[in-house]
Amino acid sequence: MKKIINEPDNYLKEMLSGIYIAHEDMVTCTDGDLQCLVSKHKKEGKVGIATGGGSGHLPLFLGYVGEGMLDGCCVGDVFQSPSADQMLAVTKEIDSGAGVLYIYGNYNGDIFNFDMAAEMADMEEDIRVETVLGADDVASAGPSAPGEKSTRRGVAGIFFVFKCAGAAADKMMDLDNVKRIADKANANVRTMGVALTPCVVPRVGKAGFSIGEDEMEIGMGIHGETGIRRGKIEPADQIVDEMLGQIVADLPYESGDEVAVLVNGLGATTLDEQYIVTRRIDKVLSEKGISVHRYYVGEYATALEMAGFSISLLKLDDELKEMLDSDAKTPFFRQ
Amino acid sequence: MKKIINEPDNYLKEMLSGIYIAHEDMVTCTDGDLQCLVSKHKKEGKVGIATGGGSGHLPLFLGYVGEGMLDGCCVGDVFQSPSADQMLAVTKEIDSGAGVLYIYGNYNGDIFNFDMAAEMADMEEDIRVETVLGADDVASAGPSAPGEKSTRRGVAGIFFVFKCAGAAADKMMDLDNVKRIADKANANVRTMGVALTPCVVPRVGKAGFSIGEDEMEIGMGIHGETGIRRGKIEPADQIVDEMLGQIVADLPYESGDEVAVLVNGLGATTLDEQYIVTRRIDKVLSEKGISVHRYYVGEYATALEMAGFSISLLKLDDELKEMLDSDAKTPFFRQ
Amino acid sequence: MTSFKNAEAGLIVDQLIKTIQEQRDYLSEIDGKIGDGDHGINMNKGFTMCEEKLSHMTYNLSEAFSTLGETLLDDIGGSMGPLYGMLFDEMAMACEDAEDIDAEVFGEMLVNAVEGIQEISPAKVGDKSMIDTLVPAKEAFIAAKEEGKEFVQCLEAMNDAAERGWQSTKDLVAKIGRASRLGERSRGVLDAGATSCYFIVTGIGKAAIGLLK
Amino acid sequence: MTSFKNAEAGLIVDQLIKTIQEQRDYLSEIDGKIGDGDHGINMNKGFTMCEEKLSHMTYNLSEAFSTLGETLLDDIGGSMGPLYGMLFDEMAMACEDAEDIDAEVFGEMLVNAVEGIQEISPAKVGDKSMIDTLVPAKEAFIAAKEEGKEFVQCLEAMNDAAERGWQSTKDLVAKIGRASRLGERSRGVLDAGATSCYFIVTGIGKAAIGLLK
Ligand SMILES: Nc1ncnc2c1ncn2[C@@H]1O[C@H](COP(=O)(O)OP(=O)(O)O)[C@@H](O)[C@H]1O
Ligand SMILES: Nc1ncnc2c1ncn2[C@@H]1O[C@H](COP(=O)(O)OP(=O)(O)O)[C@@H](O)[C@H]1O
Ligand SMILES: [Mg+2]
Ligand SMILES: [Mg+2]
Ligand SMILES: [Mg+2]
Ligand SMILES: [Mg+2]
Repeated sequence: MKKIINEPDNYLKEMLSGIYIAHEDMVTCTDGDLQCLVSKHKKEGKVGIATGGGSGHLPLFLGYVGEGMLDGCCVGDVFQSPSADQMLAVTKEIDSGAGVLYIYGNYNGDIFNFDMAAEMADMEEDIRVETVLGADDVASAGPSAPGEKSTRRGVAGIFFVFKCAGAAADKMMDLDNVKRIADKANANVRTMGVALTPCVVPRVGKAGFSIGEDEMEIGMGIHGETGIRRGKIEPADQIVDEMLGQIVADLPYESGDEVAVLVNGLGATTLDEQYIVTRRIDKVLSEKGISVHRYYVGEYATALEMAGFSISLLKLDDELKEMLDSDAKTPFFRQ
Repeated sequence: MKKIINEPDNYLKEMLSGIYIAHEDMVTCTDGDLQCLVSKHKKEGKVGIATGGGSGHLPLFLGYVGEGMLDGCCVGDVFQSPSADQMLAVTKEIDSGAGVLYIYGNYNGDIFNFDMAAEMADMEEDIRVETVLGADDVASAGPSAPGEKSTRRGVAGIFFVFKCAGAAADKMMDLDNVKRIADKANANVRTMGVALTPCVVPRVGKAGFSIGEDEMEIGMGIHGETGIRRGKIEPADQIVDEMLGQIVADLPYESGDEVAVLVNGLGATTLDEQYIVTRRIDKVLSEKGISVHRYYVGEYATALEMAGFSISLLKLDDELKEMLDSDAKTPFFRQ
Repeated sequence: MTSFKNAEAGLIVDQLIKTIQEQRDYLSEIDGKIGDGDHGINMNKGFTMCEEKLSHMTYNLSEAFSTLGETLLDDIGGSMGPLYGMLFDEMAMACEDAEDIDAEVFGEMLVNAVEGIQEISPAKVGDKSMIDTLVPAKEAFIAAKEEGKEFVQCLEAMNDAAERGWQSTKDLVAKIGRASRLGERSRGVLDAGATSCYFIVTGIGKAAIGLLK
Repeated sequence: MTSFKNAEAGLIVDQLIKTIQEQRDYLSEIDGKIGDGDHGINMNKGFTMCEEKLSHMTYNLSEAFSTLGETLLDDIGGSMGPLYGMLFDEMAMACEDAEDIDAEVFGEMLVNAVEGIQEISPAKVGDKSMIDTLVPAKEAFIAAKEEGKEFVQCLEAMNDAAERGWQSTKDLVAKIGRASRLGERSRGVLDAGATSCYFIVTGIGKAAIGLLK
């Protein structure tokens, strides 16, 4: 394990301390628990938006707490859900009477804990909580039947859900409408990733799997979950074509559609490469008659120091476009 | 070489194309040459600020072209200076009568080419050009004697020089004053880095050196230049103490000083680790009686996919503080 | 004996904590094969936090289970926090009013534990999870009790079933949790949660038998 | 013969381009030992761009040198662009008015080339750079000429000195360029720029000798 760390047991606390030091104008913790992060800018009467999940994905999730996006976030140890109690503490802190929306990725542990938190918020605190589960990873499972719960994992595309719901709440919409917009963004976002190297969870100390020196794995999840295909590494354009082909076919995104694109680095992949990828995406989409309203390129949801990237597409209508384009100011994202 | 690229020969052009696509609202190229990037927001009568150097350091340098920072930038192939002609083209494009300031790192090839460009700008185009050479890397050489040219390399600390000079130009100061402020920032910034892994230049295709699985190299440059000490990897706090000790002693930064701190990831090092480092820096500086006005944490000047980080300190006075705090809006940096 | 005193049975949890601490590396090793290698770390963290809390208390069995369940639920997170948290919480509640714990009370503790877990997790027997240990263990206990076996024998039946259930996970393909991403590749190794559940169930069982003898 | 025709000597540059293309991998390999491994790639890129430009032209030696110099200066960047750009630019200017190139003209070409480079680079003989090849080569040529040697002999002296200068870099510690960061560790291998400069100087020398014979 080649990392700039101290005792792995102190990793989470030390990392969080650094965040509060560097961004003390924007975020603070609640309940005396570093893992419970809330925005310093509380807007009375606004719907609160909370997220949470395991650490190891910065700037996801902590980095999006601030004006125009999220109000609170609860993180667990690396790749490990925080507890229901912690999520409840955040929920209580960010509620100002208009209720709270949970937006988080579709993972077992998170669901167990946040469902419990939502129940306690409702029963013990009289706070109405609604939930939207990010499940954008096309590679993780087939599409769900109508009315069925999705079994897909939530990955980088959740950024778009945060952004749109955050804007809606910031415009003082009520909980039903904020949820409606989050649901709409969620229903229109699709992602696929590719990984070139594994990553090491500090408390484990070694990689849980390996990828050959000349190999890549298309569809790998942001905790190293198995993808859909492992093979020899290919030229960037070919990789993009395969990933984008599956993404576009899934919703499907069609000629005449307008989209936002997120090119997301997983950790060790350079911005240079991400722009090389962006160039190809632009070409492919324009050939398909899909126009791009906005590009986001950079690290938005990482998997520790994994090399690789993901592509997310969000299909836009006028409402989503307005939400996406509105201002936001968080430790990691300014627009 | 494990990278998401196509033909290494097309690396630069493809990467640049992606940048223009993703940030078409902010930047464009001049002279029909993708390597000559200029801001779309030209402010009449403002001193122009240009930088340049080899690629492979994103967001340095391209990413800082925009409002309140730089006006133009010229990049060469990875780790390779662009040509004098290209720098001249950028110079002509960004000059609006008030002259142009070059701010770039203290490297042979860049100096050769940009000095020539400055000469041509003066002789052929009647544009006054002044130059400030970033030379903040404490590990690269001893301090220069008064009046002597520094032989230190320029690394991440140049971000502070860009920021302060950019703000000065944006406030419509004249070339002498913009240069004075750039010089002042430059004189008050010090950096040191540490690397854990090498990086691969695409056109070379393999790492030029290796670092053992349990080793680090303190003081390595952002092109892999040899550092001051190679040894077993140590706990984060110990690494920070060594680096910060040398930085603080060099200027020196003293009790009662106010500074800005830049914690810069070199490419593959997670934000988590950078925050762990931030936490320690904060502790050490506060013990020394040095107060921190602002932290910047993230990737500001990378060395492709190298793992490691650098620490930069900028000593502030009221003027520099005003410059540092003013707004900026570029593809990679918003404040 | 046909029952043991709730007041004297807090040591069951003491022994459980020691067992998990001893098995930490083994549990992580098993999780490392088809999961992410942290199961022992997660379990050890929760149980050790509970140990610390108990060190400031005097406690009977229901209080100890309650402390353990709350610690796992409130402080650990992950999937295991809620699942095992629920298990111990339910076991605590099912015996909190009992001065003596007999086969009847113990049976109820097991039934409620399984129900509690199934309330939050959709995992079924055969999905390759802790459920593959827990459910057969509960059923074996209840069946033995209904056949009129003695408490000790019921516990022995439970322990045997737990072991068989645990071992059965080796040949299963994971349908739940991280390992389910591996599909066919998850076959051939034991499940980490089923393993910890084996240590927990049989740990309780053996300690209870000790108290009954 | 004591001179060759400028008009007929464009092929010197043709041969130079081929030599650099052939030596590409060798130059990168040498640069890889104490530099960043791209010297052959950089040189090949510049010379091949020049080849492409020349393919649309007819050219004498001064025009060919001028095209090569401009290409390196304008399009290549790096340290080598300006340094070799200056070298060829100065050589071009020193012979552009000469119909015949004799030892006098050629000597001036060398002198101006060295001066041009020294205007932009502080490198001295012994610093482990292209200068260690170029300066002794120039001096040997001038010395031979002043001793009254024939043009061909002067060129042979130049070539010999270039080779000795090149080889001398092996035992030097780099004081300039990337390799200077290595200090003592830069000793023991040849310098990449000195190597390309050897191929360039002797390439010109041999081709000129060919024209004179
Ligand atoms: N939905 C579930 N229901 C029951 N058990 C589960 C479920 N999800 C996971 N498990 C159990 O959890 C175990 C892994 O636990 P652990 O490693 O602590 O958590 P994680 O998978 O988050 O790293 C698996 O071996 C499995 O037995
Ligand atoms: N200031 C200088 N003066 C003369 N030659 C130099 C100077 N700096 C570098 N060189 C030469 O450049 C060579 C390396 O060239 P190259 O690899 O193309 O450029 P870079 O060092 O930028 O990768 C060195 O071997 C050395 O001979
Ligand atoms: Mg885990
Ligand atoms: Mg180079
Ligand atoms: Mg696990
Ligand atoms: Mg080189």
